[in-house]
Amino acid sequence: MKIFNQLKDHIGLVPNPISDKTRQIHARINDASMSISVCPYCAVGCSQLVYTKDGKIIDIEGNYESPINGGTLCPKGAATWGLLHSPTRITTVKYRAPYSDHWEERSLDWAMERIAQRVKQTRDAHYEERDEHGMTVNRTLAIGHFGGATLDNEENYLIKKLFTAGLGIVAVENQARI
Amino acid sequence: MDISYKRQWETRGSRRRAVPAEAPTSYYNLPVIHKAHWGWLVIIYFFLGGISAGSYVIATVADLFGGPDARRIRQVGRYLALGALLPSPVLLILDLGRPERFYRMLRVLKLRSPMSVGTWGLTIFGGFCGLSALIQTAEDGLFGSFTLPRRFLLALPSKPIGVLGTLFGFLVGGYTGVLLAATAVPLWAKNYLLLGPLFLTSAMSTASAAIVLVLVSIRSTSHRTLKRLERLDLIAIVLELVLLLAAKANLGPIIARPLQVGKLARVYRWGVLGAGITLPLTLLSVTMLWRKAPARLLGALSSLLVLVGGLLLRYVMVEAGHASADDPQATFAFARKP
Amino acid sequence: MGANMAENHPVGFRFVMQAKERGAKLIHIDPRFSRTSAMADLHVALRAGSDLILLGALINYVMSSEHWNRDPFFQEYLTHYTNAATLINPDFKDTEDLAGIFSGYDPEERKYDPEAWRYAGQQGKSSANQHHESQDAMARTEIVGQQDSIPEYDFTLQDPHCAFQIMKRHFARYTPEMVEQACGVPQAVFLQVAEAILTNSGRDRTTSFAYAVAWTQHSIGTQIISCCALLQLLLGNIGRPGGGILALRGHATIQGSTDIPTLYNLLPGYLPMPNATQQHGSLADYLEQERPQKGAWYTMPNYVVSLLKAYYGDAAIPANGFAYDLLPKISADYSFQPMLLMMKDGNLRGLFCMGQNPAVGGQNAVLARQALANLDWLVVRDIHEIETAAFWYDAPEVRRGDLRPQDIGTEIFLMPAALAAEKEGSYTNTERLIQWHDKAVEPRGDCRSESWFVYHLGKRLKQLYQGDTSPRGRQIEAVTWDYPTAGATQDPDLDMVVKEINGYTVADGKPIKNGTALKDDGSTACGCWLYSGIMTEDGHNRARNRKGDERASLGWGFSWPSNQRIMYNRASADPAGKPWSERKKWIWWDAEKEEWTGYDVPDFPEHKQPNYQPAPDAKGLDAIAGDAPFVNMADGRGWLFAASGLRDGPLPTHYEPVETPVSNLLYPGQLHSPTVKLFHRSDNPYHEMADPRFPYVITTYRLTEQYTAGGMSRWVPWLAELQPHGFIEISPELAAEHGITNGDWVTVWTLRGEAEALALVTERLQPLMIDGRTIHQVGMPWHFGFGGLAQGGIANDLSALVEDPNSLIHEAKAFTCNLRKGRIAGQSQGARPL
Amino acid sequence: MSATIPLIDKTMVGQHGARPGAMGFLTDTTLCIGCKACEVACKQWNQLPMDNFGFTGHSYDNTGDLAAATWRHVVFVEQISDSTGQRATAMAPFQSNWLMMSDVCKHCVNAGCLEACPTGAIIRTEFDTVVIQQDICNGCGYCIPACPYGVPELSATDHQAHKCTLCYDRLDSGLEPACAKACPTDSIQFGPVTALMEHAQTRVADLQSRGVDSAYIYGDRAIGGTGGIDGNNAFFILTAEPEVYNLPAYPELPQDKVGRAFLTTFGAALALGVAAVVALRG
Repeated sequence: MKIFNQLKDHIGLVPNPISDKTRQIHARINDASMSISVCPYCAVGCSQLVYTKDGKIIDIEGNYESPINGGTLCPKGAATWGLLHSPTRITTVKYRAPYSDHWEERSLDWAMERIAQRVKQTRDAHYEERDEHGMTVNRTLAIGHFGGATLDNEENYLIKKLFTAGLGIVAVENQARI
Repeated sequence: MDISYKRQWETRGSRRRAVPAEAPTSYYNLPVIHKAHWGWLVIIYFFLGGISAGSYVIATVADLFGGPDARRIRQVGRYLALGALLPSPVLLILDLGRPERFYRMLRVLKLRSPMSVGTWGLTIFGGFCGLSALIQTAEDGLFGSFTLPRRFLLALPSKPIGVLGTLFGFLVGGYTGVLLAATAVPLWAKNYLLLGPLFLTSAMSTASAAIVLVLVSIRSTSHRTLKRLERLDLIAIVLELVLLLAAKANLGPIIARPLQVGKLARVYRWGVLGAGITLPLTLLSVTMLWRKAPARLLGALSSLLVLVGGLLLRYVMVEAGHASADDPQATFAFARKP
Repeated sequence: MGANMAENHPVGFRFVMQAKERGAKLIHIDPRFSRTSAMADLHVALRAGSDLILLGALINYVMSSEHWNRDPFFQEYLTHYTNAATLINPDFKDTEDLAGIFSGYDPEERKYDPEAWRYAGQQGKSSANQHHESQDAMARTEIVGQQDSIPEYDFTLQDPHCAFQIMKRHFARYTPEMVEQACGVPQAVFLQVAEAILTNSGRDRTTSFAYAVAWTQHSIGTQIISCCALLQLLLGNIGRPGGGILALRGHATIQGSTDIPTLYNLLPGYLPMPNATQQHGSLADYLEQERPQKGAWYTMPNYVVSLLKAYYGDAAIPANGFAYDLLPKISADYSFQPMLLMMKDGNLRGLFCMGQNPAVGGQNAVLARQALANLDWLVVRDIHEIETAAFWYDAPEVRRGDLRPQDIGTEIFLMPAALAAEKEGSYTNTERLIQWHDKAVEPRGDCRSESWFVYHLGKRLKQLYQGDTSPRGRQIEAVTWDYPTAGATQDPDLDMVVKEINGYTVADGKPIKNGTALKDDGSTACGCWLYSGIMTEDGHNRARNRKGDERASLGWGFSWPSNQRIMYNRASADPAGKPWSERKKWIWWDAEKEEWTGYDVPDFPEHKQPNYQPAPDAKGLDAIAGDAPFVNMADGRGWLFAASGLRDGPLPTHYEPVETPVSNLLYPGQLHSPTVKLFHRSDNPYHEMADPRFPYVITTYRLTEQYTAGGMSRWVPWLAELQPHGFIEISPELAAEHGITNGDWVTVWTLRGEAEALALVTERLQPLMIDGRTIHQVGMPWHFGFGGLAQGGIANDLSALVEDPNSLIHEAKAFTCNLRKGRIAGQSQGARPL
Repeated sequence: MSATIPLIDKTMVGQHGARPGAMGFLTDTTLCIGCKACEVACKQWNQLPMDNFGFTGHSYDNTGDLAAATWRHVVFVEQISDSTGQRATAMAPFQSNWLMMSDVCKHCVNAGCLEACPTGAIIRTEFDTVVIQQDICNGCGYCIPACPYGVPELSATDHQAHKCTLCYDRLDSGLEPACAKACPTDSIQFGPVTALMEHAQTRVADLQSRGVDSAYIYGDRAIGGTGGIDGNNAFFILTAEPEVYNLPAYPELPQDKVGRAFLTTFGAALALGVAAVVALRG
């Protein structure tokens, strides 16, 4: 009988022989852990669910519970996984010496130290304690900052705090202007 | 009804794909359906499979009804059936996207899928071809005179085997046409009743032409035997011509476009209709009517032409199908009842 | 208007679609027929840069319509909630009187003295002793108004000096005929729009405007928006559900970047940066100058002192003015565009560029790249090798051979950045809603968050300056920078940062409840008073809240201020505190409990009676009457007439873009805004009006499939393939004039630069009849550059440095250009393989 | 129904042959804003690579076609001006003059690809959807021309046939398909086919009452799911002729021809057999 049934499945007009692999199919996020994120693109602020397994993000989709997006996403939001896993994403520090015609790989530590040194040099060389009217200004105009408007609020806070309050850099600007 | 919602059913074409002037509607003239990926592998298979199937049928008929004169026909037919069939599975497997998974074809038998039916038919027919060829070799004494295999093979009922094999031969010769017809490709599907017969007829004509060519080249048969084959060839070609003309007429002006303009149309007109049908038809008529004609030479020439025509026919039918699948207007015409 | 919501905010647009299903009407007023237009009931194509004329005409239409004058709702809203009845200084002269400029104009300095625009009987405070350079930081007192006494009113609105009458005269010349002539909108279409807006406003219905950078990116951008605000005040559409003006902001936390600003002229919470050209020498002077006596801003000293405490910790003590001196002072415009010039001219030597791509996104991008090439050092933090990092070997001018890498001395550090989901933090979206995103995984390789970078850079710098007692050493020494770190990457603990932003009591370090708990005696520290309340007293971060509902969703995230969702929502009730209508109920006065209640957090003192009238000498919020919803303003009213706070006039006035094909039809003698900030330099030339060399109006825009200057989209395969190449949209009419067919290469140029693009010939653009002439408009997305998968000519190579005098935003939505078929000669960049 | 779309048989409108438990898509083009979220969400969930890279000039459609790695495709048709060349100002409510439609596999009630498949790789699932089992498919390519809508395609990378699975793995785990979930304006709706069909009919009636006379359902037995296909489990609300969106108006199930085609072939075989006997008789 079993053989007959199997034959019936495999021979005839519209057979439906289902493979073992198909039988076992399930969504890959079933046993993944989930964290809540916000879409990094526009300012609508869509809530995203980030599914991870073994320390890797396996899927990002909209959050049904959000009163903003109710599970939906736009193409950019839907491509967030692709953004995180972009094939051309840089993951190491690249350094270009003055007048050089090529990039060099450098360690993160080296770059951090070098940047700190350059900041100190430039700041020391161009620091104004008082302006021409004698008013205390405690600033340097020789260093600037352009920020993207996808930096977190906390990051912006730290940038403003260190650069302006700590280093006296006033030319701190953001994409929010343009 | 508010007039402002009325639309003009037209789309401005882009520079790269000009929309034909007569097109009422199109989406940038992009194809509606996807064409098959079949190329020369499949075209040659269609050709060889046809010869194999036709040869087997001819060999069997010759065996059953041909009398002693047709011994040679049977012999060449059986060998040719096997010979032409042998490359076929190779061609088909190479055509697969995943050749190593070819055996999956035999996982199911689906009566409404011509490819499934054809694969099974081809497999079984392959067995018959092999068996009949083996019997032939035994008859030809290739296994020695008194060996066990020879005796075994000669003991087999070769005529019933031939009859059964012929049934599968017809299937293999004709299913290819049905295979094309059971698609959404307008040029094929529109002629779904005619493609099977056409391919089968062409199988017969090319097979008889091939046998003639072999017989002529090995110079071992009588003029009368050849005449019989040429007669068959003639009948098949005439039938082919009728089927082709009927098929073309059935397509209508839009779907038939690939056969009317462009390179394919030229191949169709001069290659298939001209060199493959009209010319051999003339040559064969000449040999039939004019007794002094160099019959062997003309026979060989016309056979060669029939073979070329048969190959071109398959080429044109496959390629014209692709062109028709790429033509949205053909699909719209096919999928829009008057 | 001024926005392409369906394309740039698709998910936000779903609410528009839901409203449409319930019968709402959608009108899209835009030069291009976009995906938003396709969903609209009405698409009105107008000339880019003429928005204010149309808005002004709407105001004129509304004010002269019978319906508006008859319906008591409008009169009630107007007299109670706006300053329509306020009498203005009788010496004030309007553009009507002075041929296109207001009184108080100084042609030498190209600026106004707003003293001339005051309310009758009021004195400005700061203007008297202003330095002339001070145009770059607006005093808080100017923005909300500084009033020493209760203004004079004429509630009959008949006095010729009342704001209403001035306004009526001002907009009288904004007529449907003018709209047809100057905007290219047929009168019949305009009247359809006007009637639709008017009939959809009132007690029971509200009309809402959505705008984006297509309004801001004009030399009169601020005034376009004020004009809309004016219209909405007239129609009673502010502070009510379904009303308002929705600023559709373009980046995940662009709102947050102005609240907790990385902007040169602001401190967190919209506190002005100390300015050396103002009397800001000491904390006391600064507060004296900046603090309004009336309205919500009266408590400003609490915010400033708490901020200084948060910044400088123990170094901030009463004796030293809470280390006020350590805060640097500005004295000029250091905004984005002047910064480019400072770089180019060698005054700015080192630049941090974190997640911005000025080589593509900067105006006059040719100049922007020259500026980058002139730096000593440049730190780029991004996720891809964006154009700003790669300009030295890959820019068009380098590819052409005009410039060689060995001539560029910039030392470049390209630092890999971490993204949301690889780091935690919060974003503030376009509706001021702060939402937290979790860290799901560790960042790859050397990718790090900005907080990691800034924190560890700060640590290293503190180390380098150790023992340095000069002011610059003390400055870095004093900054509190002791956040605990955690995890494999040693990221600073952001909960501590959030606590600092929220504010805490110095004594025990506990988070404060909300902004009202802040003190000016140094007992509290607060990084951004506006965000106070984001953390509950027991340390819960409310940005993590995830409980939505059908209405205001107060349990989802946290919205400043104090989790209010609609600002000035007192206006959703009538002067007596009752909802205007059941349908538009939002906040109302509960007479039994004697408090304001409703679906939202009231933006009003909780227990203030609707009929409360302040004493003349009342301060702060006590000076706000019970029927005055606009609590931030000194008089609590919505300003139809901006007596101060704007640099280009108290009433919106149309001026042509800096580059325009036509003259100013409204004020023939005054083509441009009299106060527009121009940068006349050889590397930033402008086109004359109707310059025959540059006959076409060009507007730049964004696409759904790409994102800003492309750093987050052009490298992402799934997005790059959807819009794989830079293009320019041209009407078939203009294409025919140049023999351009769809898909051809087109070169566009201005005096600043040239860019090539593929032609997308489409009827979605159309030539307009302006002042009897045919004016062609073209549109070019500004996403594309020379890097990434999807490449194309840089639209900003064409644009110019120009500043709106108020916001210092450039003018990329309307300028002029020319174009031809074909490619730029010598451009080695081949057609991309398909 | 509409005066604009001539239907063969109006009694068939809304008729559908879906089996009990059938799940499907309703793609309501009148709500589509052409954002292409469906395309990307699909690629994201199914981890499909970029393909067809290039600028087409076909409005904003740089995708072109459904393909092995593109299972949703948004069609863009510009019909901005009226017959006199005047650009539109007042327009129908909802999508008009710039038509956008997210095309997808129709998951036919009787599917050409499924019936053509000689390996049994293509199956009908318990949700009445049509899925290609990738562990079985050997890339014969016969399903490709067998689809009257041009949906499946052989992949250039793994050489197997691919198409929309209606997120079979997600359905199996009780999740909504990725495209329908992502769609910001609910142009793509997912649910039981009978409920969706009812909703579609209500929606079409609503649209027509608002003046969108040309709205109709594509994918029932009257249009789109014709010729033995017996309806599509993924159907559409359109406002222009099917051809405008590159859809066949009255497609047919190719396999319905197989029996008759074999019959004539059998006839020809008989005739040729007789001819052979006649010709070769000794």
